[in-house]
Amino acid sequence: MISAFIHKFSSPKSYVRLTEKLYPFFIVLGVSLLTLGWIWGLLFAPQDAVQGNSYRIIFLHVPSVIFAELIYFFMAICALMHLVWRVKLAAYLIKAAAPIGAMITFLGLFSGSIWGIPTWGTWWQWDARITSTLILFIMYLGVITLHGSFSNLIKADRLMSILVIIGVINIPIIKKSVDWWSTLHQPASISISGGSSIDPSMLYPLLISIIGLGFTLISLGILSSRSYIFTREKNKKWIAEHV
Amino acid sequence: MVRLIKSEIFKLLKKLKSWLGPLLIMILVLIAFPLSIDISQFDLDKFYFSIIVVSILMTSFVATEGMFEEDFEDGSLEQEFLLEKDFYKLALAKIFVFVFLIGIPLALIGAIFSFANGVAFNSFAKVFLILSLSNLLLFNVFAFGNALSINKGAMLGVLSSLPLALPVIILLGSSIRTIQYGDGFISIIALMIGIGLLMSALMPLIISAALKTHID
Amino acid sequence: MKLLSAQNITHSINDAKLFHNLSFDINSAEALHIRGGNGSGKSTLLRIILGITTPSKGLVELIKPDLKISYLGHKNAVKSYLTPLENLELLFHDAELKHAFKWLDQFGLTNVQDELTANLSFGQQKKLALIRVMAQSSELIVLDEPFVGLDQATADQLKNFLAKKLSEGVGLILTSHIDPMIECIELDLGV
Amino acid sequence: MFDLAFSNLHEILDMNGHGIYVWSVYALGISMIVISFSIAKKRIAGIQKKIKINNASS
Repeated sequence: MISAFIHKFSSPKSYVRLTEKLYPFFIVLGVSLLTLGWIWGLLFAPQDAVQGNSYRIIFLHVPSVIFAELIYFFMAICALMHLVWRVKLAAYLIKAAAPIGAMITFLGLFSGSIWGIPTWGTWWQWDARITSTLILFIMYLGVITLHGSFSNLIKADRLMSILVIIGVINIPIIKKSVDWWSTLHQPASISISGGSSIDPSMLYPLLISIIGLGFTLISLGILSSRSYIFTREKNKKWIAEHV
Repeated sequence: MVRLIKSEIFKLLKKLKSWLGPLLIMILVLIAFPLSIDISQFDLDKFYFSIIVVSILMTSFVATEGMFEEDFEDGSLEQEFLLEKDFYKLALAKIFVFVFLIGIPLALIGAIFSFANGVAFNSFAKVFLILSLSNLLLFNVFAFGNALSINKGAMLGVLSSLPLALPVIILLGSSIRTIQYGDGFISIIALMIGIGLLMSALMPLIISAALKTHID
Repeated sequence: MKLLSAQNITHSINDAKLFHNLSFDINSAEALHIRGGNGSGKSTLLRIILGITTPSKGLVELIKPDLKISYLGHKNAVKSYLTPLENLELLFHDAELKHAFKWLDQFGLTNVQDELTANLSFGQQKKLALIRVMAQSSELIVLDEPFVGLDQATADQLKNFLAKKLSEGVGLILTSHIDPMIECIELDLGV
Repeated sequence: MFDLAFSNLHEILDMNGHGIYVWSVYALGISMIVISFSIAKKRIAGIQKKIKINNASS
């Protein structure tokens, strides 16, 4: 029953049709919100009392780090669908999402480490959050490499799903252990994303940037999943209406 | 199960390279390290442990590198599948044998060297126990990495299993600190045993699924 | 007695379709000869029958779930760093081991039984691998190109063995591009 | 809340000396996103062309 339901709504065909309709809205929404959030954050939001202007990296850094993790969770849900119900589309989505996830994780790491130069005086700090983001980045690379190493794509899909699921179980373990390790090692460093309360004049642009980046990444995901679906299903008849 | 354990022991002992190689690498690293630094300037006891930890990580990766590859390449996995219908027992037996024949000797070497570098005599058993347990965890993790990447090279193995190995290394590091500074040893050992049992039971399931996909 | 039945097997790897809607039964005391050109999917079909490979569509049903199958594919499943003797000791025990030693003798491998298998010739390794099938007692024998690399005498021995097993009621499935000279049901996969 | 935090273009670029960090991060971020969009679009166009040729020939 469940399986029949899932398969009906998860055929690559209906996915491509649906996303073709949604894409224009998402991309317009994403780009305009992101532009709004970043211009607001970069030019209008007040200067931070402690960190000065360098804090403005937050409007890129925090959304990136959030989606770095969200994309992995999304991949894990897809992996489960692929392994349990054999949903082909789910594997295609993982394959399309992994490079995007890697990119955004890299962006999170890069922006964090640039931010560290004026704030900590060093571009790399063995801080708990940075370390676990670095490991997340390695996990994305692992997923991408794994899928690329197999010529039989059915095998590649399944092994990739196994790795993604193991990885998502590992994420909280990594966080916990790295937290534990860093509290043993160093005095608490300056928390990079500000104190406990954040002023509305900084919070609103931040929220807008987060939503904007979200829609932008969904649009990107729609595009790259479409190109991958076309590659995998190029011999199917329904493709003809999309070329 | 007994059949599998027996034949795995037999095969591993016949492959001297895979069996003794990791042990020799471990010894080599532990000897080479003090020679490569200026001992008069550094207080070796303070960080010799971390060298042991890193060598344990490296050698256990090297030791498990060919774990399933040989059986995959020569067709033994298919024969095993026809007998058992899955690879749970095979994975369990292999990890068990590898831990006993390579993991525990590695732990012993590590403990002996730490003893020679300023650890009190009465902590010898503690160090040995901790290193053995962490090897149990590491061998499970790397067996998984090897089962995923089988004949696709070490890079894929590292990328897929390193994120799993790092928490183990952190755990190992902090448990060694409990020996150095006294308290919390029992609780950390209990934690490691718990994780070890859980992993030893679950990892073979995942490995079995990965191997099944490989021969498909 | 029916051993297994394959229903509407379709299989493709990536975009290449190997075969479409194959259905057949395998009975005891019957031999099935799968023919076809290179790349027609003979070996894959064998692996589907064995349950190793899952077909894209269709179903292979074992009538008896714990059917004892012996199989030799194009991988020999012998350990090259062990001697033939050690290889057999790893596989067999007691009565089966004695049986295996008998075949070692019949195949003329006793004079190399203590050398490393890696140093044996291709044909000798193949013979050693065949002993796995011959010493096992099973209800279904599945062989992938068993005659490749065998000299005439060994091929005859193998044929006699298979004929004897067939008369004892064992089922047989084999792929071969040369005529196996056994009474077979033919299944042609085409080019 | 909606007042410009800077009074002239130079201040915007300089950001009290932090401009180099802030702007380089945003430059990399924007270019990475734009490049990945263009790669995805190119790929789609490429595969669509291939499918067309395939369909025409068959």
